[in-house]
Amino acid sequence: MGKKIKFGVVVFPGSNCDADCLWAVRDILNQDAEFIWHESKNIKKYDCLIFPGGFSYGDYLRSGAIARFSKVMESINEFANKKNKFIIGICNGFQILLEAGLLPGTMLHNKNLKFICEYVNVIVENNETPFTNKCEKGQVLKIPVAHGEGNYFCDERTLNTLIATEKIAFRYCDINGNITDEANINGSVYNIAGIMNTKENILGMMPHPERAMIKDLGSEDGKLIWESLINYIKKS
Amino acid sequence: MQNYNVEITDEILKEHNLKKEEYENILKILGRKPNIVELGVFSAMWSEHCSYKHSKPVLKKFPTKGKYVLQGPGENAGIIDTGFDIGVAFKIESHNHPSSVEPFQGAATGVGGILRDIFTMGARPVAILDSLRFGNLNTFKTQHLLKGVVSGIAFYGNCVGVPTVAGETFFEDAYQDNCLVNAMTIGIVNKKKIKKGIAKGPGNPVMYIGALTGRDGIHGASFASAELTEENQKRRSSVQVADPFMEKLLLEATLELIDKNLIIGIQDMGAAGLTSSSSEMAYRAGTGVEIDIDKVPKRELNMNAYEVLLSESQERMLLVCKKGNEKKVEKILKKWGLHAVKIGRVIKEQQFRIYEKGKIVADIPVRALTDSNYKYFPLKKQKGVKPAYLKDINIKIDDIKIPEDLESVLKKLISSPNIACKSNIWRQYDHMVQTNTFTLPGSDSAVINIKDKDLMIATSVDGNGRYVYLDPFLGGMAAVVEAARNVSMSGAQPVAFTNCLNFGNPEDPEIFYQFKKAVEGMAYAAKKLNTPVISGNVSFYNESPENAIYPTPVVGMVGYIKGKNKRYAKQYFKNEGDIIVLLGEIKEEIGASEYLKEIHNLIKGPVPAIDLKREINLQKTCVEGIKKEIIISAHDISKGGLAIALVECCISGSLHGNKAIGAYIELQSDIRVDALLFGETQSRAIVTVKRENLLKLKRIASKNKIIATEIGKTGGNRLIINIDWASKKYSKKLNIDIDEIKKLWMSGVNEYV
Amino acid sequence: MAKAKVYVTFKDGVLEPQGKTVNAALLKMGYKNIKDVRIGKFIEIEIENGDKKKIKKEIDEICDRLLANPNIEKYDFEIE
Amino acid sequence: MAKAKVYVTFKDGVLEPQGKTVNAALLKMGYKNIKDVRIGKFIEIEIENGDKKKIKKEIDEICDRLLANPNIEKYDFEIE
Ligand SMILES: Nc1ncnc2c1ncn2[C@@H]1O[C@H](COP(=O)(O)OP(=O)(O)O)[C@@H](O)[C@H]1O
Ligand SMILES: [Mg+2]
Repeated sequence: MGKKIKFGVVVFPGSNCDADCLWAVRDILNQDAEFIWHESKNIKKYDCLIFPGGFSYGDYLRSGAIARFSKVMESINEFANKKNKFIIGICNGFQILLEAGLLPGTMLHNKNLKFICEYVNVIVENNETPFTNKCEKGQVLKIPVAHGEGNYFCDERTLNTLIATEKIAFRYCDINGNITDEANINGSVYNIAGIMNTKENILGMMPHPERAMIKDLGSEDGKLIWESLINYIKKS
Repeated sequence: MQNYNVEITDEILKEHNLKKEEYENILKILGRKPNIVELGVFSAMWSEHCSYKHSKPVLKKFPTKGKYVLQGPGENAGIIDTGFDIGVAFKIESHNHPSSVEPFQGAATGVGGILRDIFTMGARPVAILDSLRFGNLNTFKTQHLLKGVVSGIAFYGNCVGVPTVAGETFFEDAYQDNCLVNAMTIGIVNKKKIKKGIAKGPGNPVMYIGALTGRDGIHGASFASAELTEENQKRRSSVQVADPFMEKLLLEATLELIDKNLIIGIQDMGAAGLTSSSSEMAYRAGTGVEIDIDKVPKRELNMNAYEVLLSESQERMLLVCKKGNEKKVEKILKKWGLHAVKIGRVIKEQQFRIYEKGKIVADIPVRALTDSNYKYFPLKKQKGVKPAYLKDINIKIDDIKIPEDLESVLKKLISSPNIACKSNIWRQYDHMVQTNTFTLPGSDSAVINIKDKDLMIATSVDGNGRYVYLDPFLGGMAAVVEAARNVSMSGAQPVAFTNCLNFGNPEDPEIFYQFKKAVEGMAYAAKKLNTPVISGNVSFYNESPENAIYPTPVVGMVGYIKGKNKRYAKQYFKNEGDIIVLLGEIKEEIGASEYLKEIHNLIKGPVPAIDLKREINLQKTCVEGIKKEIIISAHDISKGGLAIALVECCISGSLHGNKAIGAYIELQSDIRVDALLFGETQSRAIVTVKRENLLKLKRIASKNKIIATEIGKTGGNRLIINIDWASKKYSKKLNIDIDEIKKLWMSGVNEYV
Repeated sequence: MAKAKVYVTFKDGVLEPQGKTVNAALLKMGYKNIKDVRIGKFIEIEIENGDKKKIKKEIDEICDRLLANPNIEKYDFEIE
Repeated sequence: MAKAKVYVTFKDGVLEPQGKTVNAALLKMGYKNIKDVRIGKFIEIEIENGDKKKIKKEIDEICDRLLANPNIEKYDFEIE
C-alpha cells in the first residue's frame, strides 16, 4: 500500500465534475483528495491537481478563457515546474489548461455544433507516461465524453511536434482501435482526445475517466489512468 | 414618480385578462379603486398560471397522502421519504408557451425554473427529465422547434451539471401550433434540512439574491394564460434569456445557506416574480410583507413599481433570514460572486405592502392574492360537457383490413416518429454527470444510484395524449399506469408521482370535461397503485384559433430499488441463448395504437382496457423477479405493441456500445395477426431469464396470477417471428436483419435533431 | 467578390449573460473603469459580386431568417 | 463614457465549424452565391472616459489577454 497520493480538485465557479473527480480518486481509489477553491494559492502540498469538467464561468466567451485568470492559476507554472508534481485537466479542465498555455492548441466547437454525451473509444498512443503506464500500447479504452467544444485544433508545426515527441496520449478510434473519421466524434485534428506537455507531467483529455470507474456506470477503463499516475508517483 | 392612479377602463381590464366580476371583487376587497400597480398584481396572481382558479377543485381528487409522503402539493416541490436520512424532492413543470415562441430560451428557462423549485427546498438536484410534444415532423416549423427546444434543455441542464436522464418525445398534428415542453427535476435532501417557502417572524429581513430585475416577461403570467394568437406572438418581450451559469452559482449558494442554517424560508421568483414569491411566502407563514421597490436590484433604468413587481427575470430568489444574520448571508453569496440585498421585511399585518420612494404604491390583503378559500378569490366552478367528437370515435375491428406484408408494416412502424430512436436528443444532454446514472437513456426508466446508501431511484415520464383524447378517463389511468410500469421494469417499486396537466382552454366546457375525466382516471389509478401525487403543474390554454392540443397529462414517476445488492434490470437483451418470456395476455386490441395511425391513418379508439389488479400483479412479478436475480432484462410493451417491443429489446443495447442481439420467437395464437404483433394491450412485458430459472419465474408469475409464456430465445443477428395458427394457411413468418432494422429505427427522428 | 459584414447584437433590455460575466471578470482582473460589456456576433460573408441592391436585399433576408434571432437579437450590416 | 467596438475573428486557416455550418445551411436555403461565411465576435465595451491613448492601450490589452485567443483568433477595434 504505502502512503496515499494527495490529489487536489480545483473548483471554479461553474465546475460541475468536481465532486465526481473527488469520488473517483478518494472513494474508489482510496487516495487522499480534497477540493481547492479557485481563489486559494495554497497548492504546494498536493501531488496532483485535477482540473475537473464543467462550465467554469458558464463557458461564456470561450470555454476556459475566464477561469485561467483565477488566483489559483498564479502559481500554477511554479507548481508544474517542480519535480513530481502532476496536473490532469479533464474536459473543461483541459480547455482551461489550453487557455492558460500549459498545453498547446485550442478547442473549437464540435464539428456538428452540438453537445455530445456518449461512450467513446480511445486508443492509448503512448503507454510510457505517468498517466498511461498501466495500459497496453494500442489498448482501446471505453470512456465517455460530454462536451460541446472538444474539437481540438493546433497548427501543423505543433501537431508535428506532438507526434514526433510522442506527446499524444489518446486518440478517438472505433471499438477495434481503428482510427477513423467516423470515430472522430468532434472533428479533432488527428483524432486527438488527449495530450501531454513536454515534461509529461501535465495531461489534458476530453473524455471523462472519472465517469468510467465502476461497472455499473458502463466501464472501468477510466481507473487505468488514475492508477497509472498513482503507480508512477509511488515508484518515483 | 409616475402616477399610478389611472382610470381603470374595460380596455385595461382586458389587457390584464381580468373579467368584470373579478374586478368587482377587487373593489370589494380593497374597499376602493385599485391603482394600476395593484391591478397588475391582481392580474398576475389571479391568472390561471398562479391561481389555479379552474383546476383547483378538480385537483382535490388526487390522493396526496401515504406513508412515504413528507411534503405533498402546495410547496415548491413535493418530497418523499426514503427510509434513510434523506428525502427525494421532485416536481414537473411546463414551459409550453415560451417555448412555442422562442424554443431555445423558452425550454432553457423552463429547466431553470424547475431546478430552482427543487433546490429552494434544500435538495440538490440529481436528475432532470423532459417530456416533449411537437406537431408534424415533416414540417419546417416542427423541425425548428425540436432543434431549439432540445438544444435549450441541453444548454441549461449541462451547464448546471444536473444529468438529464430520461424523457419522452411525441409527434402528432394536434401539437402543431402548440408544442409542449415539460421538465421535471429530482433532488436529494437531508430530511433535517428541508426548507420551505415561508416568511416567518415579523421584523425579519426579506432578501433578494440572484440576477438583476429587467423588463423581461412582464405580463408573463397572464401571457401564459391566454391562447396563442398572432398578436400574442408579437409580444416578444415575454421571452426571457437563460443564464445557467448564474443558476449554478445560485444553486451552490442556496444550498450552502441552507446547510449553514442561516435562513428561515426561501422561494424562487417564478411566474409573477417578486409578487408571487413574497405573497406566497407570507401566506404560508400567516404574515405579511413590506417591500421597497427602490432597493430591488435592477438591470434597466427607470423601472417602475409595476414593472419590478411583475418582472419575470430568471435566476432570482427571495429569502427570509433571522434578523441579524444578514451579514452571514451576504458573506456566503459573496463567495459565489453574488449579492444579497435586503429589500423589505416581514410584518405582522397580513398585507402585501409595496413602497416606492417612501410612498405606498400597493396595499393588498395577502389572502386575496393567494388563498383559494378566500371569499373573493376568483375560483371558477366550471362544468364539463362531454365533447361531441367522442360519440363516434371507435373503430369496429372487422372493418380494418389486415395487411399482407407484415415485415414492411414493422419497418414502417419502427421508423415512425413516435417509435424511432431518440438518441440524437439525449446524446445532447449530459446524462452521466454526477456519476450516478446506472441506466442511461434508452431503457424504460432511468436508474440513478444514491452513493453510500442501499438505495437507487428509478424514474420515467409518460403520458399518451392520443389515448386521453380518445378516452379521457382511461387515458388518464394509462398515463399513471405506464409510468409506474416503466419504473417497475427496472426492478423498482413505484412510490409517488408528479404530474403536468397540459390542456386547452378550460373555459370551454368540452375541454373542461377532458380535464376532469383525465384527472379522475389518474386519481383512480394512483389510489389503486398506491402512488400518491406529491406535486404538479397545470398548463391550460394550449390552443390556437384552429385547434386545441390533445389533452395531455404527463406523469413523472419515482420508484425505489432497495437492498444491499441494488438489483436492477435494463430493457435490452443481455446475452445470447436466454429464454424470452411474455408476461401478460394477448388481446384483440388495436384501437388508439401507433399501428392504426401509421398504417391505416386512423386516430380512433377504443383505447386498450386497463385492469388495475392485473397491472399491479405484472409490476410485482417484474420487481420480484429482478430482485431475486431471475429476470435478466425487462421491457414493457407499449407503443407499437409486441413486435416493436421485441425489436427494441434486440437493438437498444447497442446504443451504449453493447452488442445488438437477435431473437427467435414462436407465437401460438389464433387472434388477428395485426393485433397480435402491433396491438397495445396493457399490462404486458417481455423479460428474459436463464433456462434454469424459467420455472422460478413461472412460479412468481402464477403466484401473482400473471400468465408467463415462453415465446423464444435470444441470439443471432436476425429477429425471426413465427406465428403459428391452428389452421396453417394463416401462419406467418417475419424474418428481419437486426442491423437493417436498427438503421431504420435510428433514422426516423435522429436526422431532424 | 463582395463582402458583407454583419453585426448581430442583443436587443436593448434583453439580458446578455456572456457580457455580464466577462464584465465581472474584467473588473476582477483590475480593469476598474469598464462599465458594460455586451457580446454579439460578427459575421463575414463572402458573396458573388453582382447588383449591389440585390446583394443588400439578400443579406438582409439572410440576417432575418437565419443569422439573428428576432426574438432577442437585432442586426446591422454593411457591404464592401 | 467612451465606447469600444471589438471585432474578434478567426485567423485564416482555422477550420471554424460554425461558419462552415451556416454556409452549408445558406446554400441549402437557396442562397447559391454565398461563397464563405465566418463567424466571429462583436464585443461592445463601455468604458469610463479619459485619455484616449490610455483607453486604447487598455482595450488592446484586454483583447490580447482575454477577448481573443491568439492561437486561433485575431482582433481589431475602434473607439468612439
Ligand atoms: N426528450 C427526451 N429526453 C431524454 N430521453 C428521451 C427523450 N425522448 C425519449 N427519450 C428516451 O428514449 C427511450 C424511449 O422512450 P419511450 O419510447 O418514450 O419509452 P417508453 O415507451 O418506455 O416510455 C427512453 O429511455 C427515454 O428516456
Ligand atoms: Mg416502456
